[in-house]
Amino acid sequence: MRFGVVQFPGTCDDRDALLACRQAGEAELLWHGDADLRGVDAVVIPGGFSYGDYLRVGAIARFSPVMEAVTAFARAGGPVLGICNGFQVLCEAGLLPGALLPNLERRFICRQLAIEVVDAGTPWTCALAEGQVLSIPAKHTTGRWYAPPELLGDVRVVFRYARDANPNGSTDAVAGVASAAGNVVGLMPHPEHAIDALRGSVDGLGVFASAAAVPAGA
Amino acid sequence: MLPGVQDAVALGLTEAEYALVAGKLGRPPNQVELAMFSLMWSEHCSYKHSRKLLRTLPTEGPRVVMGPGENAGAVSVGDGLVCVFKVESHNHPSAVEPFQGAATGVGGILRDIFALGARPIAVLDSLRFGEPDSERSRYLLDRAVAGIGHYGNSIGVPTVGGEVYFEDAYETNCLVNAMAVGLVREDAMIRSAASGPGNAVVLFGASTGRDGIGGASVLASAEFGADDAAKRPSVQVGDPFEEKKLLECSLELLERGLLVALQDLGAAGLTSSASEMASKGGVGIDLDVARVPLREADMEPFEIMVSESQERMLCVCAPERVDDVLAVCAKWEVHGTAIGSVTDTGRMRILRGGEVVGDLPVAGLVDDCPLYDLAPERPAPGLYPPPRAVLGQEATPRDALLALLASPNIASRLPLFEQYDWLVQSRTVRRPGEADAAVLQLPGGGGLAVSIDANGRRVAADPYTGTAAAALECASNLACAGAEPLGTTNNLNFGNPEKPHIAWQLTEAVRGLGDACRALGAPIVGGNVSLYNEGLEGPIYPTPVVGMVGELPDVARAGRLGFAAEGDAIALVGWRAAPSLAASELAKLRGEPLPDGLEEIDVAHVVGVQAAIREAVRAGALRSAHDVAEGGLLVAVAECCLAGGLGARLDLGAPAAPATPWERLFGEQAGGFVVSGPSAALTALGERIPAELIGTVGGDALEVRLGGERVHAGLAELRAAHAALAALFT
Amino acid sequence: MAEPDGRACVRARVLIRPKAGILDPQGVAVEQALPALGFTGVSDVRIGRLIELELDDPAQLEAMCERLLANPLIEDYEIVGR
Amino acid sequence: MAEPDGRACVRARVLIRPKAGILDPQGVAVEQALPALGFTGVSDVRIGRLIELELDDPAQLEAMCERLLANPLIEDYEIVGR
Ligand SMILES: Nc1ncnc2c1ncn2[C@@H]1O[C@H](COP(=O)(O)OP(=O)(O)O)[C@@H](O)[C@H]1O
Ligand SMILES: [Mg+2]
Repeated sequence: MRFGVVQFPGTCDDRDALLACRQAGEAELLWHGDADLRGVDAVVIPGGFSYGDYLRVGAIARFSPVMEAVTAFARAGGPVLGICNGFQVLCEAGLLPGALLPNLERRFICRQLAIEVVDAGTPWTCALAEGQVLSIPAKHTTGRWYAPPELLGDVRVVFRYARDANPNGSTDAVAGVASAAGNVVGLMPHPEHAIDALRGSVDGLGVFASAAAVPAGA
Repeated sequence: MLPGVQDAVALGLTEAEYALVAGKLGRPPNQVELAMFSLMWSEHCSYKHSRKLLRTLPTEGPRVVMGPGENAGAVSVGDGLVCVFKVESHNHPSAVEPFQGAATGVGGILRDIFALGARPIAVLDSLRFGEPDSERSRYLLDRAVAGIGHYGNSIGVPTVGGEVYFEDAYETNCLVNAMAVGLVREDAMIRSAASGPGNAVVLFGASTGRDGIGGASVLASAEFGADDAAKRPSVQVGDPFEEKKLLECSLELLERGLLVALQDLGAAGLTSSASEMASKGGVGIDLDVARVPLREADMEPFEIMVSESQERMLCVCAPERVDDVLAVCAKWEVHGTAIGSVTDTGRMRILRGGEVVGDLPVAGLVDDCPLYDLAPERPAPGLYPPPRAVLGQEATPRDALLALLASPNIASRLPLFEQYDWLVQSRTVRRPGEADAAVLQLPGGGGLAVSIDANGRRVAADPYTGTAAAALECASNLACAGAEPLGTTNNLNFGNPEKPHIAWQLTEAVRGLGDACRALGAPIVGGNVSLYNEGLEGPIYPTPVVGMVGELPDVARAGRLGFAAEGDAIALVGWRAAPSLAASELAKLRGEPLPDGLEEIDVAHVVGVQAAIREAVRAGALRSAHDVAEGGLLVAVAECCLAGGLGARLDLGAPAAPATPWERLFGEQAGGFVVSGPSAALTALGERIPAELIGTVGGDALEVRLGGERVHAGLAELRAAHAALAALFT
Repeated sequence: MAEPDGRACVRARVLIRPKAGILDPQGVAVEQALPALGFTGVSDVRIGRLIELELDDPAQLEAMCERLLANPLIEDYEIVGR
Repeated sequence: MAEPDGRACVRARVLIRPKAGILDPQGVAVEQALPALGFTGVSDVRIGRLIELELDDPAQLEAMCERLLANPLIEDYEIVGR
């Protein structure tokens, strides 16, 4: 299993994502200016502040050459995971439904949270159990997931904040969603920061192990 | 037209200094030269009132890789790795525009770290505001914290620790200090000394605008008063995205071996960075301001030379490497421009195209500013008005406990730290609130512990002892995490040193800092000085902020402060005598005036206690360790309860005369610790250092007996009191 | 305004605001802060973005707004001349 | 527009932009990114804020801008009717 971790100018959690992917397989960085995914089996778009998030979170990064390749890869069924800023980029790119709005508290929050697995049918959750509660940190200013009411019914929710844990006012406590086909998943909390008991939690490992458990090309 | 002596005075030079400048040039300086001299000879750049004192500090030790003099200090952490760290202030810019002031403070200290080739791995902040019942203080707090978070979070460096105090003495002059820590392989470090005549000087990063023109001399050397509107600089706006690219670009330039020297642009911009590079290398530099990319087209050469636009770096490389350097810049979408070259003239020559607009001797500019002796004089007591009483004489110990936990200087810092990303880069083993020091994982399985501290009220009461106490407290924090100090950085935030009583505070503080660091074996490898911190009501509390870095061999055994297991024994260790209420947090809540002098600390004893605690933590013998600080024993125990989510039952016997119950419960003194664990382990600790078994972990309340006194408070009550700062951020 | 090479160059202004029905916590916060400063009778505060730029081909602007400057799911935009 | 109680109620718009000479990191980043995204011929991008509100007493607006809506150290504001 070979993961590719996308690096934009302003990406911050790229090395962290590499570390996490390497718990489950091999991993390498993919440069934003390269339209070539170098044959990786799965793509992770990590957290950070691509292009400073200056225009609107994820808005600029989604036009980069690598995103053209990611889009084609996703349309062909390849597993793509967007974490935090990566989630925002995938929403902007139209690969995931909805958009991320500023937290209701209008502040950056960095907090260890409980999130519940709602859909174990995606390549990023298939090694987890529905109803399982994970302890995973979240850190963001713009994490309030929103979709217009008329779209909401069709959205595949993958993760929800556990009761009282919604840090940002996200609609229906949604923490992560998938594309209709399920292969593209985005979430605000950071599973790559929950991979070592020394640093607080190992509950994020299952996300990367899930992708590794899917046979390549499936 | 040539500027005259009155222009020099307006720029902050004295008439005598102006005459010296003219002497060095052999003619009166022109505008560019005067602007450059006035900045380089400002307090901020020349340390003219503090340099002599700083020379008394201990700076050497077996682990020191780089002492003061470079952009940051460095100590070896084993395996060929070096930890680079420094603290710096951005007080005056933060008082003007707290969000941008604090943000650019973080940006500035981070550049000092990667200027040495180190990847920044942590930020800590040290903040001082007026009491939070002042609307302005709340505004400054809210915006400064947001600014620190904005910069640190966006650039991907975790903010893992810090401290904040609220005192009236900071009402009109807040303090915003930031410390940064970096990591680099020793053989990959780079210095700032320019060398090799003919080599190219390349400026890269943001374009140059009229930011902070005159800032270094006018801002840093003028007392901050009601007429600040007239002195208003053009505010520097931080751009963490640009700095993130600059950081990655700088590190890649080094990794590829393209650079001879690297230097950040901080205060005094191109003037100080270029001339200091030249001075360190014993060379000259020619710079062409016409090649500097400008944000505003019509800038004068002198403006370009003194601009403090953020997010810029200067490097020296071989002429045949310029294209490679610019290619790396292009990859990171950073603007790079060759703007000059290294010469063997020993002079800084400023050109605009073909025209020489300034020509000055590097040595005169950088090294020859006159240094001044201080005229210290111990002030009469009563320099600072007593704090406002908020706790009446009728208060019970229980009232006092809850009031102390809710006191802004003690209440939980979570509402601040939640706004900081403390986990990016995957090294954070002890996050804020989990242990007394933050702990970061090193590649070999060891760890780095970092702490920053200073209680200005104690320093105001006794600059020597208060400053020594700050250094000792940093080391105590490290000990609780299981770490041994390796090196120290400091930021001396003081008032106007030309006033004898401020000179005395500064002199005494530096003496206390030096003595404590010598005893700790934690040499001072860098720091910063921020003087003239005075508001309308007088000087700030003298505030020497101390930052310390330590190491622990096994990060898996890093200590925690929270009680961990029902039934564990609790011991109070370290103290040989009863603690005192003098200058304590309780005394402050009671509105008591500051005492004139504090009881002397037996530093050697405290250092021995720290060693015993450290070894016990490293051996895994303790389940928690926490140093007793503001609020004394009872507050320390309550903090252990809250951090661990467990109650405690204490039986403190009867207060030993002459100590009163109040001193026993809330007195403060350096070198005291609350530890928990199996009682055998605590008894064993007691064979080395004073230790007193005082109770047991368990239940959902803190229950205390002390002679006839009883204190009972449920965890929920304690937690509610401790959450007092949350209300400041709504 | 004409550029040296003769191309027209237009300064344009785009106003971007949160779509109706989307909660704007910043607007709410401003609205709540006003009374304490003595400003009463203010309601329905909405905070958006102002983008000003110069461009060679004003015909591009609409597409830029649709594709980049605004996210149609959550934002409305308005192009204002100058 | 008239409120039910008969008071006039005005919708106003405030444009807030970084002062001339002050760094506008957002504008710079967007401008630099545009060509790579296929948007050419764009320059001098400045990004500010748009505040829209309803208020009883439009005479208050100026003071509101000075004290709360804009940061006079780094921003200019412009009140636009509608
Ligand atoms: N209080 C202090 N203690 C020890 N060293 C200090 C202190 N203040 C300044 N220094 C040292 O003096 C040198 C110049 O500091 P500074 O001008 O702040 O550097 P920079 O411009 O790189 O920020 C640095 O090496 C710094 O570490
Ligand atoms: Mg420096």
